[in-house]
Amino acid sequence: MTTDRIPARMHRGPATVSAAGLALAVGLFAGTAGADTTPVKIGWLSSLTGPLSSAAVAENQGVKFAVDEINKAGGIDGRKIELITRDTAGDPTKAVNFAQQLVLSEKVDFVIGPVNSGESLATVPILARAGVPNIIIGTVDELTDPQKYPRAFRAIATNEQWIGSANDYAIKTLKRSKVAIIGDTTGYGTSSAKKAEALLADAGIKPVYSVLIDANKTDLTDEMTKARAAGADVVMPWSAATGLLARVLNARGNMQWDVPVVGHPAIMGLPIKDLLNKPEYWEQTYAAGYSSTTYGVDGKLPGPTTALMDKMRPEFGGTINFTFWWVTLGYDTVKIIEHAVKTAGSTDKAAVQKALESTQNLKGTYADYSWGPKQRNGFPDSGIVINKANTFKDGSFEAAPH
Amino acid sequence: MTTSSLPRLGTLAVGGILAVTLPFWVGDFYQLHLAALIGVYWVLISGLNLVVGYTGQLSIGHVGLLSIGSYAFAILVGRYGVDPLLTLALAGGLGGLCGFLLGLPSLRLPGFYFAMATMAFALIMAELSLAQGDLTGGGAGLPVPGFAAPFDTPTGFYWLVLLVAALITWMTWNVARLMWGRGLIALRDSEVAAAAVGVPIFRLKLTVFTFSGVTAGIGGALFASLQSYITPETFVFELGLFFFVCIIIGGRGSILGPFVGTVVLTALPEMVAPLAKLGNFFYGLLLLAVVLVVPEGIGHVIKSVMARLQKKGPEPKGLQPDIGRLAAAVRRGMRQDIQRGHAS
Amino acid sequence: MLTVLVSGLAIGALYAATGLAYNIMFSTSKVLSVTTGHICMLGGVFGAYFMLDLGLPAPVALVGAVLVGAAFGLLTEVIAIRRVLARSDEHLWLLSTLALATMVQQAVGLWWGTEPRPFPRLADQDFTAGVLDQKYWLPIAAVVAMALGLEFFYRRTMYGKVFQAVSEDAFAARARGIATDRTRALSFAIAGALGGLAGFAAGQLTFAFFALGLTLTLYGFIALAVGGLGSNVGALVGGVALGLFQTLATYLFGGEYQQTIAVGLLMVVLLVKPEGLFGSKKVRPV
Amino acid sequence: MSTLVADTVSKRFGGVTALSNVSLELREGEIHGLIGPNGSGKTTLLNLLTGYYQVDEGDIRLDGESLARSPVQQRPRVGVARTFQKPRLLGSLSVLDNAMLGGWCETRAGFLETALALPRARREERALRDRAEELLHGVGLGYAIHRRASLLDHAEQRFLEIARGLVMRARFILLDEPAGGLTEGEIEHLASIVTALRDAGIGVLLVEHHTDFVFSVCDRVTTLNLGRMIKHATPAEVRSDPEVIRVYLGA
Repeated sequence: MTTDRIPARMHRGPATVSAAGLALAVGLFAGTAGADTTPVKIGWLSSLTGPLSSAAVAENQGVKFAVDEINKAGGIDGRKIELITRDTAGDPTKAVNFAQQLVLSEKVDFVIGPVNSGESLATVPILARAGVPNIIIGTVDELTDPQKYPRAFRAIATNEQWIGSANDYAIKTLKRSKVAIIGDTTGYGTSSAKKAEALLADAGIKPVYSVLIDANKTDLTDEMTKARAAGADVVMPWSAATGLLARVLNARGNMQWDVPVVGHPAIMGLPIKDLLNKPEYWEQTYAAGYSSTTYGVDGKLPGPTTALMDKMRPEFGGTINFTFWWVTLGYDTVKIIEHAVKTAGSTDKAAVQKALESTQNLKGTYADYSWGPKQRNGFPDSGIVINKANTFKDGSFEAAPH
Repeated sequence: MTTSSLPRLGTLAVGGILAVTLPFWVGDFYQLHLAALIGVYWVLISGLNLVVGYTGQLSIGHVGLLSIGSYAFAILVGRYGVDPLLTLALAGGLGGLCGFLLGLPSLRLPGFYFAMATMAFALIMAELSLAQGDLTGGGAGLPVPGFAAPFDTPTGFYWLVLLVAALITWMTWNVARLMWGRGLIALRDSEVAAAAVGVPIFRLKLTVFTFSGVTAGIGGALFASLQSYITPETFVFELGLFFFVCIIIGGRGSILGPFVGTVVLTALPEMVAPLAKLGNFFYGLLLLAVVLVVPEGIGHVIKSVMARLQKKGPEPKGLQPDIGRLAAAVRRGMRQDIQRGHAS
Repeated sequence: MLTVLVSGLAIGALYAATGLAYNIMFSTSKVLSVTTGHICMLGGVFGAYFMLDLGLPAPVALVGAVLVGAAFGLLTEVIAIRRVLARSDEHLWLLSTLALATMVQQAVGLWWGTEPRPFPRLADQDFTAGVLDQKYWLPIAAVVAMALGLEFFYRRTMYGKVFQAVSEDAFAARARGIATDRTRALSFAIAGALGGLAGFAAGQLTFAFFALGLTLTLYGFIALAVGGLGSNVGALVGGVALGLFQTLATYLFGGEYQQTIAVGLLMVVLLVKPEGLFGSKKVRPV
Repeated sequence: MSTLVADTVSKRFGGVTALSNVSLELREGEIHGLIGPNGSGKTTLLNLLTGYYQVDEGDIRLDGESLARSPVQQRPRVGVARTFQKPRLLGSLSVLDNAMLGGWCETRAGFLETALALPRARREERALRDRAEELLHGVGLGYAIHRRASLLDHAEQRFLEIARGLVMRARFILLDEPAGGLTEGEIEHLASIVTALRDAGIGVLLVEHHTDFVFSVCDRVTTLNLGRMIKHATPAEVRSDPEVIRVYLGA
């Protein structure tokens, strides 16, 4: 598992120049070939049912909205988008089947997803072999690699960015150093817990307690007791399992242990609220979130977020009771494709790769994206903000205290 | 188990030719991928069929053995650069060894106990593949290399799968039609009769279960290569249930039935989207319907319909012993018996 | 450490309750149903549904959960057992109950969702009660009540005696004019009702979670096999032993090898004492 | 001369004594009848001889060698076959397959040899098939060779079980109520079959209720009552024995 950090910002000059040159060349070529009116086919591997479907459902709303919006405005350079959605139900075997179907049968121009890292790990090599540009929305670090998967571009933050910011917050802002790490025994949980330990080690900190727990374990009082006995002054759970996260908070509350919890974004999700014994158990709970869905000191969300939210609000029936960043991410994936096709002037796969490789500071709703020839993770470090968990409002949060 | 008739051979030949030439007339590569997947599943299922369909041992946890073959292939080829074809054999050997070790304690247990033991085995394998992160990549999983030329293209890989599947099917067919098949069915239908003719019950069960471990290991290696990436989440318990359901629905004591079951159950959810959504509910419903309506499976229904069609004319009725023939046959047997000096 | 023991005891009580439900059904039918754990799961899920989604008071929800459990038990008997037992083929019931269990789990997953959902407080108690918390004591109390109730039922009531007669020799019982089919159906309904009760009582411990069924089917069976099939005392001892063993092992070695440890325990017991700790040799159908 | 012997055997189930000090000698080339009222221990004795039960006291010997502790599966290897009161056949297989199953102990081909259909496996299969077909024709089932065993009627099932025992090349064949449920004509066939077996040198034990049949074909008859032997002699002697008449034959 490589942990090399690739600088998030690239030098600007040469990339922009070459992009301009490329665009010119491609533009000339397109001009002579005549206007292409075939649809841009986008395959969307989504886990609309099964475990972790809540994120996929929200992302799906963003994706569909963006596609409709672009098609209503006349498409991309006059080409309509054809969205081909496949429900993988979170099963890697199904995801592989559908990925094969999308590239071999449907001959799509782009693939978005899959949603879960376990599925993405399986599909990314397949899509790479077929040479199809793939917008990655899984956080696991191994999903991107400019050599192995040159056409896989990540839109979401990496796991490392999440964990790194959470660690920074715990160590620098909260001034804690005795960390208890809790992971679950799923694939995601184990690798994240490992990663968290490695990153802490870089900062010179060895966790006082570290444990992997079955995601369905019914009671965590024992683990939390051990963490307290080990002298922990901050608990960092790295798991996407709602039940487990809720039990961490419940055990802490029931023990009346006054310790901050900093960890995975899922700990801020609304489903957690229902699982808590008492609402105040959500106090002192922080997680990695995004500046795009964080209220400023003026109580307002960033402009693009507000704009999208206003446009989409009728679709949600007024209230937004899920984390809104999933919607912005889904929306952005389509906008990234739009940008790539426009820049490349076609859906030619190599041209699209070039176009995305030379993308700098593409303004999005979820974040501003930059990729480079050796950089496949487009999400900027600055897009991460630590949020306060119990401030959920319209799918967004307040920043954690500094 | 009776002699194969001419039309049957004809059907087999046509089927074989269709299977071999599939890459040339199939609609697109996706369908070829599906065909390869069916073949890979069948490699495992045809071995499991001897355990479940013939011997009547209800193993619902073969996905654990599948995962062993998959990880062995991913680790040996991916990390140590062992030759893929050699690894295919090694994966089979390892699967067989694990099947043997699993069967040793559990095959002595009565039915429900055995089923639960195999289910627990599948869960334990999932747990170990997560916990042994240094070996298996833990939750992040492992990339799996493909085979070397000429098996490195979808078509080449399909032919490799076809070759392996045909070989294993032929082997299970031999086992089923010759003496071992009768012994296995005796274990399934009447242990008393089996004992009366001297069938060593436990040894047979263990041998066949070990063989199913070999096919599961080989199937696992092919499966991993087809998937190109494996994580513990690839080997969910439901997959083991799926293999099992294919056999039961296809029909116990038949090879064609489970094969049809595998083809239909793999392809159906791909073709009919609403079924995919229902997922396991659909498999459960099918299983329940089969158990309640045709417990011998769909293969059996086809067989009896065929038998009814083939039935010609009224058969002579009533026992007419031919004492001369009987005495001669018995005496001949006795003589051979003395010749071999009763060597037992 | 005390918390560890109490939580082990509580989860062990749920295993024991599942084991008891296995026993009740086994006594009249000689069937070990794969749906046993799913009965408890339904008790928890429907309890939460009645209280949170429909806003019913806790006692009504309890009755509702028990009724759902009983109905599901009866359904299992009618669909998956009755017709199958009429055939001589030995293990068809394993297939039919497995099919039913798969269907129920998937159906609940589709309807209720695959994420665990909360189960409301039943008694007014502060959450800081520690080891005295109701989430530990409710399942323990429920299983104790179940065991005592069953003991009373078998010893003191006419139906209980009928159950025992069928359990000992179904053929002879039928010859003496006992309606064995009705007795078997009743036993499945009772097992369902008690399983529903146990699932309801343990709701705060497990949350209302669709995948709980299969886990309980396995662990309840391990508890029963360790304790001895057919013995209620065995189910109780086996369940509590498994719960404590598992919690302690997790406490000492971490959760990575939880299932391996539980199954290891089962294998050791089966190798050393195949009939289980309290089982009688003739009950086990080898 | 080869013999299968039960030597003063006793068998108890719980507190009940099923057999007490019973002896029986079955010689090759004879038909030996075993009769007695229900519950007299006939089937128990047969189960002891064939290894389904283990003796509590006494011994089971074949040609002087003890078989008392050897398992059921060992009996076919030494040439002891049996049939069942309620025939135990494999309903899903053909009549031929059922008969061939009797040859299990004779085949030497292991699993891999069979799976790869190596010459020995195929040779054994052919030989066994020929032999089974001959014997099936011999017992009169030639017309039903490829029929599913589950479609056979009662008499056919009984004869198939005998054929299965013969495929085993049994030196001793123990028949548990073979005439039960047979018509007069079928019993005649049965009689001609067992006689032919005796003439071929096989020892036949007939556990039977059908006394006319027993007395007409047997060379010797043993009578049991309440787990004890009450008479052991030729059919004529047994038939006229007052004790046998009192407890079993009736006046």
